[in-house]
Amino acid sequence: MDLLPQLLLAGIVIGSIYALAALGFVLIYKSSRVINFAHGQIIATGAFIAFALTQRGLNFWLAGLIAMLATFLLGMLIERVFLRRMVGEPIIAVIMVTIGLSSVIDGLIHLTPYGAGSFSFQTPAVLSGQGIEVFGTPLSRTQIAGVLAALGLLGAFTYFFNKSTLGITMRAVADDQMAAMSVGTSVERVFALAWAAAGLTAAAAGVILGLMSGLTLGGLAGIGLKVFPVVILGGLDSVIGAIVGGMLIGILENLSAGYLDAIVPGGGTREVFPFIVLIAVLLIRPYGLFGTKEIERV
Amino acid sequence: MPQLHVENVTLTFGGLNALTDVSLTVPEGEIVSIIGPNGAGKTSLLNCISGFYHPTRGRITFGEHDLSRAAPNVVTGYGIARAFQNLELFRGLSVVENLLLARHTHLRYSLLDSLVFYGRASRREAENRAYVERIVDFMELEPHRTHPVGTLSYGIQKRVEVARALTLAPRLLLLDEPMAGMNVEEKEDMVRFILDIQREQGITVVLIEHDLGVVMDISDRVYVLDFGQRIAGGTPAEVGCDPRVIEAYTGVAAAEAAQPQAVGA
Amino acid sequence: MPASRFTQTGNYRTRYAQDQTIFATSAEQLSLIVLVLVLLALPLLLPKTLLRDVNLIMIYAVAVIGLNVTTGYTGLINIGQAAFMGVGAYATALAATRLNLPFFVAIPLGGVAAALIGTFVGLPSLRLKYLYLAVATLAFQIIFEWTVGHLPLLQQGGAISLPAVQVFGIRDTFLNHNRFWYYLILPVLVLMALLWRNVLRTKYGRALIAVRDNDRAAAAMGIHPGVAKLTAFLLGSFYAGVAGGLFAYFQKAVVIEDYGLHISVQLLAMAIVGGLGSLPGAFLGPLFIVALDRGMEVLSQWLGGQNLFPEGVDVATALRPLAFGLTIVLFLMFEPRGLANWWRLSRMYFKKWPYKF
Amino acid sequence: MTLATPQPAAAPPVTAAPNPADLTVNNVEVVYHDIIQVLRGVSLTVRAGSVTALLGTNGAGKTTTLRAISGLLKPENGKIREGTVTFGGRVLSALPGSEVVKAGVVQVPEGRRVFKHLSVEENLRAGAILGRGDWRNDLERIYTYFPKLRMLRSRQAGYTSGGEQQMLAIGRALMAHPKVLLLDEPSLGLAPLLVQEIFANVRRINREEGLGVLVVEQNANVALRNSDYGYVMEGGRIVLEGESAALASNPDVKEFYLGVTEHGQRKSFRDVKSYKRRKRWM
Amino acid sequence: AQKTVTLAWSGAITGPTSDAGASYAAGVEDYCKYANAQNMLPGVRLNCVVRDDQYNNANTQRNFEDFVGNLNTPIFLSYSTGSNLQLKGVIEETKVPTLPASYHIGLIDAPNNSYMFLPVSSYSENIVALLEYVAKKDRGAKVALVVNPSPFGRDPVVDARKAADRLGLKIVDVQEVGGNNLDNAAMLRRFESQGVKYVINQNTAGPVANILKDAKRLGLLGKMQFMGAHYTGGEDLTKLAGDAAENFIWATSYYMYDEGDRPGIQLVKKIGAQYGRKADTIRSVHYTSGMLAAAIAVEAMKRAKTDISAAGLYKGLTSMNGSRAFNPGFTVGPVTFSTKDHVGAESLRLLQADKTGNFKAITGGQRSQMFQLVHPLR
Ligand SMILES: Nc1ncnc2c1ncn2[C@@H]1O[C@H](COP(=O)(O)OP(=O)(O)OP(=O)(O)O)[C@@H](O)[C@H]1O
Ligand SMILES: Nc1ncnc2c1ncn2[C@@H]1O[C@H](COP(=O)(O)OP(=O)(O)OP(=O)(O)O)[C@@H](O)[C@H]1O
Ligand SMILES: CC(C)C[C@H](N)C(=O)O
Ligand SMILES: [Mg+2]
Ligand SMILES: [Mg+2]
Repeated sequence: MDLLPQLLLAGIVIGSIYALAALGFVLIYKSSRVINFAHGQIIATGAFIAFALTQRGLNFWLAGLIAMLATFLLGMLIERVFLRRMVGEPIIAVIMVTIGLSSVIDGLIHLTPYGAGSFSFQTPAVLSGQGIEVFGTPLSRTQIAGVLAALGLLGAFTYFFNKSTLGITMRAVADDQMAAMSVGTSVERVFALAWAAAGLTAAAAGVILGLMSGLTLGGLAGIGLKVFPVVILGGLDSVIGAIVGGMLIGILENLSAGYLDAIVPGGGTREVFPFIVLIAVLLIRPYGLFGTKEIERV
Repeated sequence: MPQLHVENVTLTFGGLNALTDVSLTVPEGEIVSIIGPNGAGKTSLLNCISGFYHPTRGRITFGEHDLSRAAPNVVTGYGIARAFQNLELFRGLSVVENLLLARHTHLRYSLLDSLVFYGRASRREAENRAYVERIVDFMELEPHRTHPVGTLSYGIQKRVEVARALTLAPRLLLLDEPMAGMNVEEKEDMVRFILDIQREQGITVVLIEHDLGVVMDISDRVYVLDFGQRIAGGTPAEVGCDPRVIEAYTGVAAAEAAQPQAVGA
Repeated sequence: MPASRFTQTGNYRTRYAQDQTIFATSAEQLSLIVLVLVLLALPLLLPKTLLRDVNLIMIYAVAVIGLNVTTGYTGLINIGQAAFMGVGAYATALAATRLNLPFFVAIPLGGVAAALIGTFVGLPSLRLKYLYLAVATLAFQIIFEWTVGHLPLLQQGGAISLPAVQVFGIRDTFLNHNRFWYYLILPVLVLMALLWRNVLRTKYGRALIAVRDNDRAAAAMGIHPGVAKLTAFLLGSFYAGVAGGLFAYFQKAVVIEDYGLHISVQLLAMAIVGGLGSLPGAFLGPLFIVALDRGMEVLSQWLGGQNLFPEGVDVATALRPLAFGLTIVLFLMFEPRGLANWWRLSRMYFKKWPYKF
Repeated sequence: MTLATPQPAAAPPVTAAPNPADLTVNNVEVVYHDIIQVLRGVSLTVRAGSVTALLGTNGAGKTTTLRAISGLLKPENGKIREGTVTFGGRVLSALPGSEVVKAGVVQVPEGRRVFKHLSVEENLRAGAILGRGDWRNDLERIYTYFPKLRMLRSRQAGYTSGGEQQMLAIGRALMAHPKVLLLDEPSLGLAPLLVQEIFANVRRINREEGLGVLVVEQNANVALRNSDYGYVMEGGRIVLEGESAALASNPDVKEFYLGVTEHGQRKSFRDVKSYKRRKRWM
Repeated sequence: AQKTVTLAWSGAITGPTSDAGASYAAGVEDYCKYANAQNMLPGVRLNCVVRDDQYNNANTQRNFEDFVGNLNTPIFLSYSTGSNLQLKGVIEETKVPTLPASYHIGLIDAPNNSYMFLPVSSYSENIVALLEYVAKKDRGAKVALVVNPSPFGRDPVVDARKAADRLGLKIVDVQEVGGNNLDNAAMLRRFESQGVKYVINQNTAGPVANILKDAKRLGLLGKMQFMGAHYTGGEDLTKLAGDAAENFIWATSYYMYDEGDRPGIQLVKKIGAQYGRKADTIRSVHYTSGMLAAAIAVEAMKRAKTDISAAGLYKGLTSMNGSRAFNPGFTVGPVTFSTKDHVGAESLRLLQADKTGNFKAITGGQRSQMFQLVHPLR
């Protein structure tokens, strides 16, 4: 069996999860230039809410939906309570607030029975059946569902940002908050919306991740960091970039695991190889593959 | 003698020609103005001279230095200073700190001196400070000395721009619309500064300005750009009557524009 | 003749050199002397575990000054400062164990090694900006950890023990460890802080700030932005390297976990909470974060012992990250310019003292 | 007309029974960072459907006045400490910026501030966030005022020229269907022809849509020619006001804002021999 | 008058590996309290301290200094590989016997190894025992090692290679897989193409679970046998991997929760219930491990009698052999220590997960013969 197509396929599967996780990052960055280091924790929150609901006997899909709604509200709440005051403050202070928030959410999850230990979803019947085989690689239904959900959400947001007035306004806010206010945009509301939408996608990512690799706080929250190279590679403010960046990182990881690890003693090259490629790409395209170039005219 | 020569400069941005085959000369000690409609390429030309853009074709020289490929900090080292059109100040720093920064190339001591500080670095810094305060006095910025530049009004910020360029002690000063956003009285002040700079310190000045009154009054020579091309050049009187200039730029003859207009509803 | 030797109010400065002084009035000089005395006596006053925290704070302060150089003053976000510390620590360990160099050579050597690598890592800053640069430092952090894990020379991240140090016939033992190192770390910290303070008063320091605020304008001032950024990386990682060397000796062995990403994040938290781009902030930040952590530990221990909460709700465990995060968040929400701003305000107050306005 | 203090009585249209459709600024004081006082009791009126000019030296507080009206002080750490702004029977001074826009007052900021990374058309659409009317029709409306923008519709706004950006900024503000437009130095950095064109357009929109305009200007010449009423500001106070034509013939305005001598001659900049003591009204 | 003696543990209750650490801490704490309640040490009241170091070595050192320097703890219950490696020198200097939760063989290797005692068999011994099992079933088989990217994970590689050589097995690949690897298809496919039949893991449960799930999806579970050392298996694994854990073979010295007939497990259940622990915590093998460490410490104190000091406990510990071996019943064999022998319960069993995720013993308790050859101690 040929290794290459399998590696590519596996890369795409995992990459679309990265992309979905990255989407929330991009949403927030696109409207407020804030890097949200608590994103992984919001993903975990979404996953655990869904899990807790299924534990109480709720249907998996319903639980997922409620979890998305909950993180939607959570995102809004975070913006409202913590970030609204930070408008206009140095961006690095705002970023640090999100790092603080990640700690807070960690603590809150520790107040529930899910802080320590590991759990896994009862896979719903539709997803547990026989998967399909592509290029001789079996893909589970969970994986297929993950890819589809990721692409669907990503597509919807691409359309939103390019075609709807609200989407355009969100980009405008990122460009120049004061000017956006001058035409009547409620910057606060835009931020709240961005955070809420990010929360929603986070829960989706969390549930899919939970299905695929189980639920531990560390594992789910850790994805927040993984997503950083993805968005940088794709370009921080680009939804398309998140997709392409996610896929590329996924593929690079798999290629290095498939080929490089065989050569490098000890292996584990997947941890570093994507970063090396990433730096190389950035040196040629300093704003990532699809990121908007800062307009600098003197 | 350092003269600025711009020879057949063309500048393209992905298909769009910002400058096409522009040539001009700035003799030492003169005030040379560049005028032209918005988007004509005036700022782009300054960018080429000061190293922020590099001409796609053509050559720019200043005395024996070739500027065509030089980086901005190198150009500054040759004695060319610039005040920006869209305010490129260090917004978080005070007026004095902004000016101190302009002395960078004039301060000669090593990183090691700097770590030790006492001795050479300390002496140089004190002298430096005295120099900067003289400029503050000259440009009448005393009331704003310690204010963060970002909080100053637009007009004052423009003045700080000019002051900072002057602090570089250049041989050639490039001023990009230094009088934008000023009323007549303030423009008169700025004109005084420019004339003093030129006459007393012998600094050559290149001025971009939309107020034709000012341009016609104080320039030794005027060049006109339109759509990236030089359409006229010469003494103010010659240029002011050039029909192409009138059509492209003022809509009325410059000589007329220089006259007060009948004011009324 | 000054109007008063103890307050600034009413004293006019007649020479620009006077503006360069750090400690202007007798009151400030006096408080400096008192401070020095207190600092020298501190190990005799503090219980041992607290002294250990003080040492830790001081080592982190050295690293945080360095982080402030790159991130605070030059605006180059650096999420790999712990890795630079690690470079210093490993270089120091190798120098001490393989080359048998004494600590006062090995530690600066660690600084130099980190500075070299730091400058190399800084190279992308010539092209990358802002968060895109941040990822280069993150990449370095990850590559560093990976590389150490693959190098037998470095025990693949396992422990490299450092030899016990001896100064003036006094040996570093378990019992005097914290005092011993206190008197070594303190002068290093003071020296490093002074050096940076000096740089800040001169063109090299200003150039960094200029590049942060507006690198195009900086270029127009004749500053080479690239050189300035690399200088920042060089200095910043030198400080990290020295901190790493100190940390290696202080911890007695170099282990990779001490230089992981979470430490980089913690250093960043210290720098920001202290106040980016401020020297007092570089002391206050580590002090605050370490003290907070200790406070939370005590509190969660206490709460854990109270059996106040139902089984399954692990309050003691939750409390630490919760309170830690919340404090940082609230702090930044209400004082985004960091602790240094409080410091500045109180100094201003004393400058004008006894007048209010 | 004499100087020294504003003379309300001298301007009958303003003192006439206040029209609720007027925008009135009433004795407003503004401080930045809680300590820097910039406006020291500013009162002015923008009559419905008229163009009003606000002149003044650098740092006088013109921009601050506009911010106080449009609710954009907060992002700059500024506060209205005293006084009110009312429009259409509503007190604007307590509202956040977005509500002020809803009430029908829109500011075109100093230095244009277009959304650099958005296309020209996207800039206009961002102006339609309040959803008044169909944005498609509004686009057409703007394009008829500024045909140049139609040509540039897909160009990134950051790469358009100064004049184009100014048109765009005005067009963007018009997308919100304002009743009063606040313009901050629209002529800034524009070539003479364009200044004429912009003002002609402002006049036209003012006429066709009955739009009230408050324009801050340094180019007093153009401003007074294209306005109905004018104010002069110094050091955070209104020091002079009157019908535009009358203002233009005021000797001080002539000297300091229009640059003409007593004899109606434009004096040459080259002849400004010594520094002038700036005229103060305070 | 009662004497108060501090029994102190420092480990990760939060932070990395806290899933294991939290249960371990609970085990230590509960046993300590139980010892007080039972008055196991007449005239002595134990001051039970479990302190979170968040898997941060600087914190561990600080805790150590506090425990030993201020609280006069006579024995140190510790946790992670890294912190113990770092502390070896200080432990040697202070002569405080130490019982880590990390069963890293390097801890009891020279130098500075006089006071380190592993409560149970080392990771390396676990792995070698697994190799012996493979060799017995399938001589000449190809084996891959998958280890955690840390000293903890890399520790057994050298011994495993030596053992494989002697056992006639081929280690065709050694790979590092950490916690944030979400997809192992590439690695598994490569193993497949290399003809690997056995995959032996030295890791924590999370990464192993991910590997198992990928293997199941790729249909490799029947073709490859997955196995692992102490920290790979147990409840954690089945919880994470679900049915993909089926047939996983696990090497450990501990008894399982299901083996209710064992006195040690009965004690675990009793104490767990007494102190109101969650079912999950009690089921966890780490809870048992924590108890074992505390039990050994208490036993050493008992044997030290009036001399409850580091030196006394060292004597107490090293007296645990022969007829005086200590057998609290948590492990398959008794805990034996001497000045030469620093591994407590050396005996271990291999267990295999059934359909429901319960691990059932497939061997009896035994030592690995080969391990003593490839890694002679002292
Ligand atoms: N970095 C750039 N990328 C793309 N186009 C550019 C860039 N810089 C300038 N341009 C284009 O070049 C042309 C000339 O611009 P420039 O700023 O030189 O005009 P100008 O004469 O200074 O106008 P103004 O009087 O409005 O300042 C414009 O069409 C502008 O959009
Ligand atoms: N954000 C701010 N913080 C502090 N002071 C400010 C701030 N904005 C403006 N000021 C101060 O308020 C005063 C008035 O500024 P304003 O911008 O309103 O002047 P202006 O009349 O618009 O001047 P210009 O014609 O130069 O634009 C100035 O002294 C300025 O320094
Ligand atoms: C839970 C542990 C003690 C194992 C751990 N991963 C270690 O550092 O060795
Ligand atoms: Mg220009
Ligand atoms: Mg203004």
